[in-house]
Amino acid sequence: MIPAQFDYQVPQSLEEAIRLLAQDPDSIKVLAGGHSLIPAMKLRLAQPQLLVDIGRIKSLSYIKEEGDQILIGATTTHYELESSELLKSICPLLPACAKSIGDVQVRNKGTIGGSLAHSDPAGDWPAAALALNAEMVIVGPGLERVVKAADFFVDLLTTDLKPGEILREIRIKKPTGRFCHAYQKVPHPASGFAVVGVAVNLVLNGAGDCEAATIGITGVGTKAYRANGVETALTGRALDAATIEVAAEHACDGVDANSDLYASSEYRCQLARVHTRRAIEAAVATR
Amino acid sequence: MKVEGVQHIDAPRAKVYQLLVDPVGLSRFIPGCEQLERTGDNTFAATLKAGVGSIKGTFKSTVKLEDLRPNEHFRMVVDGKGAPGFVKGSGDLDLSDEDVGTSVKYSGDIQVGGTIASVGQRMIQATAKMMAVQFFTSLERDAKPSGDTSSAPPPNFFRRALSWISGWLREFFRKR
Amino acid sequence: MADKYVGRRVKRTEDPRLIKGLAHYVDDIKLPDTLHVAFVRSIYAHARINNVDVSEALNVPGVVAVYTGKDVADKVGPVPCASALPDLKVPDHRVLAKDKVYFVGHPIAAVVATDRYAARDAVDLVMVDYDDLPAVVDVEQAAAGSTVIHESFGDNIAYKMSSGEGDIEAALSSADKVIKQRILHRRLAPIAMEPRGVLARYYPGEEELTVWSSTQIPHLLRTQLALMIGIPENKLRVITPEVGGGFGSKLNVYPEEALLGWISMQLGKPVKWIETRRENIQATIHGRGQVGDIEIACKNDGTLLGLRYNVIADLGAYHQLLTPAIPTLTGLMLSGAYKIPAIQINITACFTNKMATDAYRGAGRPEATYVVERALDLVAAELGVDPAEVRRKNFPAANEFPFHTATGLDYDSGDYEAALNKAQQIVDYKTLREEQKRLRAEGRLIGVGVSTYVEICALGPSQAMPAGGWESATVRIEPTGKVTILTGASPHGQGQETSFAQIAADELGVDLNDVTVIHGDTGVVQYGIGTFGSRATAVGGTAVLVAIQKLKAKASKIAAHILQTDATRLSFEGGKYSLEKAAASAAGASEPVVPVGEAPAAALPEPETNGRTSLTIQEIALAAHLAKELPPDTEPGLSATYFFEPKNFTFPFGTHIVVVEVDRETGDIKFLRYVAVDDCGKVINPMLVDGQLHGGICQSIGQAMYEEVVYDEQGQLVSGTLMDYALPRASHVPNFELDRTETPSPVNPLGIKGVGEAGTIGATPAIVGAIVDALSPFGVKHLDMPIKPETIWKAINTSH
Amino acid sequence: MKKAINVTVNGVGHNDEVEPRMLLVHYLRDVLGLTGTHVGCETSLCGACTVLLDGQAVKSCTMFSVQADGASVKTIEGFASNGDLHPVQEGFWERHGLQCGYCTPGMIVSAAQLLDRNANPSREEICHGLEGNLCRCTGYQHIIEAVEYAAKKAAG
Repeated sequence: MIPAQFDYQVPQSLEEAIRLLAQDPDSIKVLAGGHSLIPAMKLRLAQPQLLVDIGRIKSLSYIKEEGDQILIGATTTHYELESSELLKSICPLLPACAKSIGDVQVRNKGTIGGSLAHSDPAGDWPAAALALNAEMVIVGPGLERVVKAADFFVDLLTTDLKPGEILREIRIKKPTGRFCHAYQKVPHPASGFAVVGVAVNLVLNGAGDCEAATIGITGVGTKAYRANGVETALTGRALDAATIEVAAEHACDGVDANSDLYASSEYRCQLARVHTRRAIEAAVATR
Repeated sequence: MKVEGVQHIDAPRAKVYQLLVDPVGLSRFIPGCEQLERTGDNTFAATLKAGVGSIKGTFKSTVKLEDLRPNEHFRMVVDGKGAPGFVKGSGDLDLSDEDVGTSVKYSGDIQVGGTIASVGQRMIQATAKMMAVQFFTSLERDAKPSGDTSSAPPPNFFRRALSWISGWLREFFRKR
Repeated sequence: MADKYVGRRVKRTEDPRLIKGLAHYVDDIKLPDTLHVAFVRSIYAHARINNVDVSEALNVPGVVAVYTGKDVADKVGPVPCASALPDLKVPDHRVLAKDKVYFVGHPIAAVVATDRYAARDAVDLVMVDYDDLPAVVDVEQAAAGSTVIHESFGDNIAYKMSSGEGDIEAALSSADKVIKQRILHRRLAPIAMEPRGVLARYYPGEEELTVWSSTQIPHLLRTQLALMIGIPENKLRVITPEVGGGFGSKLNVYPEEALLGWISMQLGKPVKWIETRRENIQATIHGRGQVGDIEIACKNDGTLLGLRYNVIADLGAYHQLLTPAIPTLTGLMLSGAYKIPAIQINITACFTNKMATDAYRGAGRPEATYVVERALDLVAAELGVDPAEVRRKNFPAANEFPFHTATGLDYDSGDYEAALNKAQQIVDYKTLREEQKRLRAEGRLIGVGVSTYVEICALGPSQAMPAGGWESATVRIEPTGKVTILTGASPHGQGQETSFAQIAADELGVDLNDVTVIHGDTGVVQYGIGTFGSRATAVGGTAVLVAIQKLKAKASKIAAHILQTDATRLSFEGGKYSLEKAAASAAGASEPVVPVGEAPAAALPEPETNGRTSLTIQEIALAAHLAKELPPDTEPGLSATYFFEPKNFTFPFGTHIVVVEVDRETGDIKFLRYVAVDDCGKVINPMLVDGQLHGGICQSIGQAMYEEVVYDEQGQLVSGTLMDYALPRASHVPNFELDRTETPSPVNPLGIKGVGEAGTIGATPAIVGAIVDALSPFGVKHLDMPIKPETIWKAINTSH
Repeated sequence: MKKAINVTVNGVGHNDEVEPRMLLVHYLRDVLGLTGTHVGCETSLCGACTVLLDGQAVKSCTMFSVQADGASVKTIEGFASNGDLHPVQEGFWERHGLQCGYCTPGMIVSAAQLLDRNANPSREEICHGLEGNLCRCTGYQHIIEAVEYAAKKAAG
């Protein structure tokens, strides 16, 4: 309950944060909403020497449209995403995903950037980020780079962020044409983390057939992943029950599923298949 | 926790064996290994900075290699202790020739205690798997005849990625 | 005062302080110069301790002392076990481990520092050198015992015991059917929302020690701590401030309570320890923990002939206060709500390298009810009859009470069929079964579970209890007319500040707000037993009632004296003693009574009596304190104390009917109905009774579907936080439809039976029964709790 | 090492020097003596420590007090005004929404937030809004009824 000692700095700008971080990227941690880091610190599983609190950099919190993109600042809270009328109308997957995270208190304080950077294998955002082909805008000393979601999640609790870098923004191409979204989740009864979470983003043609499908799944493997097998099985097909069912069978293709006290790997895969099907059905039902 | 599997290494058996029982090699393969010193015949003292992401801990460990049958088999016994708890394990590694390269069959038991056991169960198995992959990736990188390192992950990736549960992971790999 | 308070939904008097955040739990009490304690605990399940090096820890700024097992071994006595079973093996349970540790969480050293931060930092710097030993985790392996935990005992068996009446062998051999089933009762963590906490303050001059502890048993704790620490009991005061839930976990005497008291005596300063949740899961008692095999014998028509239960109980590494007694309670209740001519329980109670099991809400009785109810379901399934009908067939009739069971109990009163009928009527049972059939045909998995439980409450007669089964009350009317009740019970959420005030207000004819109920302070309250075993209202409430009756006997004498009449000619109503009409007119008085409020409180006027025909109880109280007009040989003051010793337990009962739907793909369980008809005898406050039932049922849902303390093969506690140990949340529980029948208990004058544990006892078998019923198309007959979605998915997929 | 912070709690400004590692809940309880906010789990799951931070319900155990610098905090002690109970407090009393009372302050704060965002919630919405708060005593039914009572009361 009592973390080890650390020092605390509040940079006024992202540049200052990067400078602070550069002193010793290994023992300095960035603090945003703190809902991944502080629990680990309370258990002393994380003992950073210095916390750089970017939570007060106002310019890092926003949801806006720019050209054909939706831009989301890294310290935007889950609740801001959940309650955004703009997102509900142009990209409903984001509010749907946000709504299923943790609980009200967590959503009020936790941030999308913090969650993505932590890359918890059972976090919700990675699934949505993958399904929406989000791009991560990363800043480091003297550089800014953009990484696709598919390349961002590297392994268990491990992202492409290098020591000294900060996730600044999440960019999503605004869904256009006929599309439909759904996020379906099995929360762990105790922690609320996703035992399985499936984010579905479908683009339909004039006939209502699937033109493109991107599906992100979290909770199953050591990191969230794109369900390529499902996507392939849907693309170019009419979204009838049989097609969806067959496609969903591929939800765990090639994935070495996790096993814990709550769910074995076999059962996790079963949940992934069933909820992939249900998520697709739910998405289709919105159109 | 039982950990077992078979890993193909694209290198001759003798070389793989030699790398595996050599302290220099071990210190490179064991995720998070910062120091490995010989303290006796096939006995080593190691400092492991283990963790994943922001979750880290330092483990003071002993590593023993037992039942050595050159190019065929050895057993690794690891005992690590640190503030987050302890990691103990022992495992058998059996090497055999394949058409190309070597097959390493490993099978062991890992025991985790303390904080990591009481709070980390959700990720323990996943971490173990991750550590195993890292161990063999490093082994393969070193064992490969050519100096092709383009596919090897950057060193700080390893440092960061391998840490927390790497204590025990390493241990069981070593055991094999 | 027109309406009586008893029987009404009276709002709780304890609530204002709680809803405003102004109540004081242990950690809310701040004393100047308080030192803080943090514990070094074993990370091994079983290990030898070679050395504990505290030197680095002592260097942490702010650290005042570090105590190890060696430091306290001959200073603080062993943790007590109150269960006196024949041939019980009792390990020497020291407050800190010295040579060996026996479970993960076993305290090894106590760090004392000027603040919590330094104490916590120093814990990481205490170096314990261990040699780990093989851990005994599985209780059946413990019984077989290659590794012996307490070496001097030679094996891991703490005791063996058989009990029961009737010829079980004959029943089994003569039966048409004998059904067998293995049943697991997994370990549960009570998880009171407030973890344990202790604050101790010693005054060296006065040689007085005060211990504030989050406990259910302040007086029993005082006695035990006095013995452990070696301080005279009358120099030790235990105060139980607000307690944030107990559920049996605080019905105990823990090492930390004694150690904190002792440390305060060493350092002459207040010391505080507040348990973390991880410590709570590791080192506060667990509940349940039995592996049992049942054999039930019946005739083809469903008549029960006999029940045998062979059980191995997982006691953990040490006995806590009641550890060994819990399985014996299981044995007592194995007859359930049924006539079973022959019953036998064979208990083998074993040590394991785990935290002790002890009383968790229900304490041994939920296991019994679960066993019997599962057995009845198995009988119904085997015979192809409705589970409700098998139950009905074996009930004792309402006129057969007191009903003697083959476990040696005499059930006080009951009408089991009435409760079953009412519950069936509420769910419209017949239609429900038809609907189930119809939906099943459509492929939907609907299940209906029925449990007709009986439980043993109001613990209990002292003969049957380890440390007294009575309860005490003092009722005092102060000179200003305010009523003070001192109860030996120690409520911690049950609402007895309100329900006892209801009893008192009615009996004394005073306003509820003029009654204050005081509890949980051994410096103020006469010796009491405490709150557990659904006893506080039935036993403690009766003590209040009888104490009031005693007080009134005295008051009426004083009234008669002042009114210059005979006590037999006075009637008591609406808070005043009045001359009966004939007597009144004889005295020629017609003045109405002066309302109490008009007497100036500060001046303590002499009571006006001339020509009066009545006196309020408050006027009598004043007169009793002024002591100028007392009858001869009457003590001044107006108070009475009563220690109520019940003659028997009480036996509440009821029927729970649960309807669930199971998702065949995911194994998810959805509640469609939850109906409970409970009979807890006479009800003082229906709102509080409903609350107790809701909470108990919710905990049952936890047990049935979510909760399990899991130790791995090496004895590591891997469900160590609330991230993995799942408590039900708001969205996990259905809308509870409650109703009642009311069969008064003849055991106490209020007719109360008790309700604190009913929900936890009646609900699990109904929930499990419903789930199993839903899966019956797959041939599923039994599943062990917790029935998680995966359990169901596997059951469906292995039966094909 | 200590940092200066300025926090307004229940309308009163406070300036203090705190160690960065001091959690907001410990600041409220140990420094300001506002002990109505409780600690129940150490893993950010029970919600007993819930307070309003600039009007939003947060877990004060999952926040350092330095993070609250410049913010306005409302704790359970700030809910009743001039002796009048907040409608949610009243609901908890009327509907027996508490037993041991330990989870109650956090539960009341979360319920107030819930009604702030949704004046007329369904049972399901109430359950969703209370997902971050554990109660071991009540089985939740009376809590849900308490929130319904408060919603009705607030609607007049």
